[in-house]
Amino acid sequence: MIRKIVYSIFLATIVLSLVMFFAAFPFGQNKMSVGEYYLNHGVAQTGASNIVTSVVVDYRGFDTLGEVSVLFGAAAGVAILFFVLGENRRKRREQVAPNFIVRVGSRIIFPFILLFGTYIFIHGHLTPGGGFQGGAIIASGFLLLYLAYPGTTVNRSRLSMVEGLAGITFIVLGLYGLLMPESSFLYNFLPKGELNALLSSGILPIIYIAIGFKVAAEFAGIIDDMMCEVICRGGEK
Amino acid sequence: MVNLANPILLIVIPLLFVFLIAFSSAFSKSAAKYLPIIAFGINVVVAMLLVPEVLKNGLVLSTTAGFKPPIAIDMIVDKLALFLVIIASVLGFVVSIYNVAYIDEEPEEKFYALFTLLITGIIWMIITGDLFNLFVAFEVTSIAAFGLVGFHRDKGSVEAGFKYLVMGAIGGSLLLVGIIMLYAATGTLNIIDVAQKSAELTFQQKFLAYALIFVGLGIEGALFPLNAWLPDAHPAAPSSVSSILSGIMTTAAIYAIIRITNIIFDYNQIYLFLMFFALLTLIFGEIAAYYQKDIKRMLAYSTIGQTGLFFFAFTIHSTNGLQGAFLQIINHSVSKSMLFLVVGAMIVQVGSRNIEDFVGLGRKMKVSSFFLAIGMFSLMGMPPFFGFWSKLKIIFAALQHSNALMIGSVVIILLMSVVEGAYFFKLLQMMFFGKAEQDREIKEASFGMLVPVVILGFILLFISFYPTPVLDFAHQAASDLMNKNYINLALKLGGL
Amino acid sequence: MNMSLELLLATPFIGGLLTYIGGKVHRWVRNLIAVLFSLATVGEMAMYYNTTFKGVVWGSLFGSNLVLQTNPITWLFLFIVTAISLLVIVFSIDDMKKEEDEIVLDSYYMQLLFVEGAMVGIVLAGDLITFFMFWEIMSWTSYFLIVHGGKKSMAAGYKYIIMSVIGAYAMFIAIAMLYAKTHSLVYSDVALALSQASPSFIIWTVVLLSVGFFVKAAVMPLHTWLPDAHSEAPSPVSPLLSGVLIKMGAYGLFIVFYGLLSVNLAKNIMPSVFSTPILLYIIQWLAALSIVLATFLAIMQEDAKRLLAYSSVSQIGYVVLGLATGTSLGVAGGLFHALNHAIFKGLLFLAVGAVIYRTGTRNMSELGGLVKKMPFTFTALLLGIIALAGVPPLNGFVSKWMIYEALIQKKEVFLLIMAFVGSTGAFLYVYRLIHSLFLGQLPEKYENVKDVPILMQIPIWILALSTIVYGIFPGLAMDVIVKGMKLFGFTPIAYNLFGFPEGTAMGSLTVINIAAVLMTAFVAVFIIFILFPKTRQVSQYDNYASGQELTPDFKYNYSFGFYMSFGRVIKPILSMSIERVYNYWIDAFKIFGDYYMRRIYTGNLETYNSYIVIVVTIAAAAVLLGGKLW
Amino acid sequence: MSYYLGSFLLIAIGLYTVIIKKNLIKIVIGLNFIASGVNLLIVSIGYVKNGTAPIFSKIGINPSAMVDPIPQALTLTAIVIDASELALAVAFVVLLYRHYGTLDIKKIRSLKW
Repeated sequence: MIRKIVYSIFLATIVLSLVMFFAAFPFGQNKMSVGEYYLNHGVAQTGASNIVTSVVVDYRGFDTLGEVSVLFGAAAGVAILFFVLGENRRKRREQVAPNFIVRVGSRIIFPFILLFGTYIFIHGHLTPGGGFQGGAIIASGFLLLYLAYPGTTVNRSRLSMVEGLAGITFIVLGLYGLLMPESSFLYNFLPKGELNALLSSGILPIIYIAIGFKVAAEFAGIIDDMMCEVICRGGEK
Repeated sequence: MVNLANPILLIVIPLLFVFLIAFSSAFSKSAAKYLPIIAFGINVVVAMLLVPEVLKNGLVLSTTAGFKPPIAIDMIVDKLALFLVIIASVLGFVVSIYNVAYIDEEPEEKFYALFTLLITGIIWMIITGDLFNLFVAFEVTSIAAFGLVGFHRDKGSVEAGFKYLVMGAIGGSLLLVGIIMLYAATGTLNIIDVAQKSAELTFQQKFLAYALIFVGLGIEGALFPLNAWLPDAHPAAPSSVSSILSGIMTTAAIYAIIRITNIIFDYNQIYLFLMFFALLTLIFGEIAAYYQKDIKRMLAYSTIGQTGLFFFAFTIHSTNGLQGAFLQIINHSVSKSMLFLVVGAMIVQVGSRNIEDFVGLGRKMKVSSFFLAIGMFSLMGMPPFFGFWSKLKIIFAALQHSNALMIGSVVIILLMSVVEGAYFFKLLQMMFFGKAEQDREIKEASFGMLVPVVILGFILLFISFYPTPVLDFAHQAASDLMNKNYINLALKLGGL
Repeated sequence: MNMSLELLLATPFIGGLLTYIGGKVHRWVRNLIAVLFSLATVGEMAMYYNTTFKGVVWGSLFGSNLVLQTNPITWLFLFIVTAISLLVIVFSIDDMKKEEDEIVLDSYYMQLLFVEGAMVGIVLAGDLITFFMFWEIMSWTSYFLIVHGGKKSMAAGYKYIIMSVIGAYAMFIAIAMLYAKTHSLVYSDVALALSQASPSFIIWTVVLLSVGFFVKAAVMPLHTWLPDAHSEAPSPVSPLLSGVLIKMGAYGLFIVFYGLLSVNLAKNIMPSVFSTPILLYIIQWLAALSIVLATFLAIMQEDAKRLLAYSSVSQIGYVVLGLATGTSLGVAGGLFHALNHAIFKGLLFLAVGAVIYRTGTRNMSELGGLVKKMPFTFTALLLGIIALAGVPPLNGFVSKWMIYEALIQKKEVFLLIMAFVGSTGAFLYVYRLIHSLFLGQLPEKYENVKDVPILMQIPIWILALSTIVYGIFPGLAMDVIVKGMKLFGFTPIAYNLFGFPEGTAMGSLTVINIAAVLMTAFVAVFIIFILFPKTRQVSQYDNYASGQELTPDFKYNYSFGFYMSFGRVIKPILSMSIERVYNYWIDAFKIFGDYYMRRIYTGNLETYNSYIVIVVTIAAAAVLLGGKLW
Repeated sequence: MSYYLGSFLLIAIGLYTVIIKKNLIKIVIGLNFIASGVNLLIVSIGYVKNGTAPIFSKIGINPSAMVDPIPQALTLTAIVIDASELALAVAFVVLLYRHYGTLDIKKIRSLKW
């Protein structure tokens, strides 16, 4: 009990000091300095109408590369932790589908989910959304599929191929920028096109598509691992 | 043509190989084994190509997305960063060779991908010039490390991995809060830009942000009392991973602290605050190492102690102190990585991590034990090994300020060095002069594991007997840092 | 000529490496290389007889030049180092044959040469960094020599290395303080800086440096490593440790007090007692305590090598006592005694080593009567103990006489008494040694013991002859010592080949006369002994005890608890063990460390997480309190 | 300001959970709390009074009326990172449960000292 009180006091101290700090920078105040530059020049420089996308993929595209790597690392980590030998994996085939409605429903919805996800990441530079969101939606489609048909397996080597290929695409696109006179990684070397058109803003959509594939493959992989963990090794100590 | 002396390649090439490993695993199992070697081989070459550039200009700045730094993320390699990048790349290269013979557990391709990612993240942390990018790099490193610590999936490694993950995740969040506070104050994320725009903030305001960043990075950097994950995680991980974690990852986090402190928070009070942590780290690391029965745990605690030592050298806040810190970093990185590799090879032979089981190994695994001894001597600071030069420099630098605080610290450092000697000699004499009770079937480590050890051993011996270039380079790097050349040159070259 | 100082330094190291490689070819190749290289070192050393080189720069580090130098004093120590090392290596060839594992032997010779090289480095050093570097190298290389298998030797070596490291780090602080002051650690620069420094600074530096030297020189109360280490080391190593290694501490003291800090300066900054600066006076007392207590301890030993080890503590006490007097005669006596001790203690350890080689034990109560079986060793050991006890005409006498004379001239009566007590005590333990090993009853199992092989006899005889040579011709050594001391600002003492001429304030001594008198008396007694035999020669077993006839399996003479009654008298002194104090502190440290470590690294994730929160809270509180937490 | 306070409280609750709670799942939830709090903090920093989303969906939108795009971009990245960490954490919890048969963190203490 004393522990709880003491730590509550500690946490209150931390919160109080944070409040004190942020009192100097009130909510709603315009704190932009670089942000302003993005708002003013973003459209001209990147051709993307969604400035957040131009920040995420272009100006701070390197962060996104890191983010992709983090996700990749997490997927690999989960795969390591939930590693199951080949013969155990076959247990999944014996699983029976739970419910007729789920089976039929998911079969109907699944293509639409895929389509929706694709839509999201293709239009990342125009509307809110992008590779991550789209990828996550596609992965949720796979989740649905797993729920309906626990026996289905994804071809893991094909998944990691997609993963790898998408990552390679991202990096190779970036590296191509080094060949440009600017000699800068992730330089947007394709024509910017017309604002608010689907085929605009150079490499941004391509990268977002690659990210979309990658994220979808990775999340699907994670879900697959977790399914396998539950089904193939359920109850095993 | 492409200019290969581009810092960004240091990150991008290994990252490309990470994805290549994932891609290739669909076709071939064995390709993954060798891809990291190629990746870090290229990295070593790029780092070497950077050396003349950095020496000429003092700093190489690389932009992304074709925009100047405050607008886009930049990568900066100055002497100090180059110093660490070379260490990281060489270690990555060498340990990748070791992995080929060492790793024999599934899923291999995931291991290699994560391993490559780990070192990529470390290099990323070192050369990034952007605060949020630092956070991302920090997370890349952490995530890779979490997965690798749990690689064996046994009781110990899973527990260690989870503890590390929780602490690392808290640390990452705190780091992010600190960065966001700076962003709120300045509206920018570039380190140098933040430094300039935050000049009008009071020390008090900055200090909270600093403390959060410090805690976040300090968790990774093994500063007491934030380092409790380390003695669990290092032994649990495969030895090749421990060698990277110990050798360069904690160092990279400490480097990030050094860099941020130096650029944004250059206040005397902060150095005092840090010195306190450095000494505590040193004391508790070394004392705890004394009691260990598990050899890798002992080395892990020793890493904490060494971290405290070079962090202390940094907090002396003088060119000499920094030079000492950098020398100690080199010493620790090379020696400790080598020790972990050797110990890994020995554990494979002995089948146990208990120190008692290492009795008489000096007569059975002669080459390995020889390099183990060299590494330990260097860590203890025994001449003529490199550790002696670095310890000499640190003590000399500390006593340049002859106040009671410094003299007390020096006494503590030397006492802890005695403790360090106590446990290293205990191990050494057990290995070389102890007699095993029953005769065991122990052979010398396999060739593939010996080669990396020998490479590192010769690097250590080389810099021990010919330290001048390293000393000079460290001195230049230190004076650059003290003179804030990083800021000045980046402003000039990068057009910030 | 400049190159060759570095060559002298490098020879043993190169030799060590080549020895190791040679061992891979054949063991005789290895032995030959080891002997040749140590011989080469002796030869190179001989070239520097009575020459002075100041400041041969061989490198630079952190803005301070690394310098090698030589002068007659260093030559004296070089002589000790290289000569004894050579003899030890020759002795080892046969003695170490019992070790089956060839690789152990390869590294043994390598380490022997490395220790030699390190000591050459210490002596040749012209600046404190070089000095300190080789000092540390000496510490760890000699550690590997001491630990040579077995639980006891491991414990001994461990204690040795830990104490050495502590001592070295005490020096390290002093050196760093000096570096901060001068940025150059060449002796002359340091001396210049010290002459302008504040008294407290000087005292601190000197004390810290002295602690390091005391550990190596085994001056009480920092001697505890020595008895264990010297007795547990392999027989050929003991002479190197006892004869040479501890002299490095004495050399260090000489350099500090007379090289860096001249006596006049010392007098100016601190009060004097008996016209000795207080610091030196304290050192004198420590040395005197070493002499007396170590002598008592040596008397009580049952282990031959342990006895000699304690004797080393007591003898090094004489060296330090002499060096700390600060007068020309005393310092010269101390230096000379360093040489003499190296000779006779080397001799004694080798002789005892020879006995161990043949019998396999060093427990004195198990030995006896070896005089008939090992006459050469017996004769050599007899010379050694005579020299150690300080009986003319052998070498121990002259140096002890000089130290006594110096004390008398300074009227330091108490110290003189203690020195005398030590000398008298020495008779007791050396008698015990020779009696238990060579006289009395020969145990049956040693019926077939022979004298040692020729290669082991040669070093013993060289040393035995040296005791006579330096005993009768002290001028040989005084030549070097006096020339060297002139460089350090001492008034030269008058000497000739046979001693010290009359008519100087130093007192006079002519060893040849004393020797002649003694020899005459000896011959006279011998003649009387032969001519007027009052005794009848009987067999050892033509005797009886408690009415029973003696058989060879019955031990009839004292060999265990030889000085038991004396031991009862000095028991209160012996029970005051400084080692217990150290152990107490070590235990306290261990308990403390264990206690706190278990409370910090609990294995509980909540605790770990709370540390993070606590640190953040401290920072937050600091901010709330206005950034003033410290 | 309430957004700020909300985010601070989320962080504090998360930290509290991590320190006090014994259940592994709750600890993981605590981590998520902290992460959400940080994300909320980031987004609320970028808010500008009466600002609109930084998307030029029509020509002629005034950029000065938009909110800061950077924090939103950062949040995007941070969310993905948090999600990754969470996935890994959950995987660890599953394995821990398999090894120790308990979810009580106090009982998972095979590594100490």
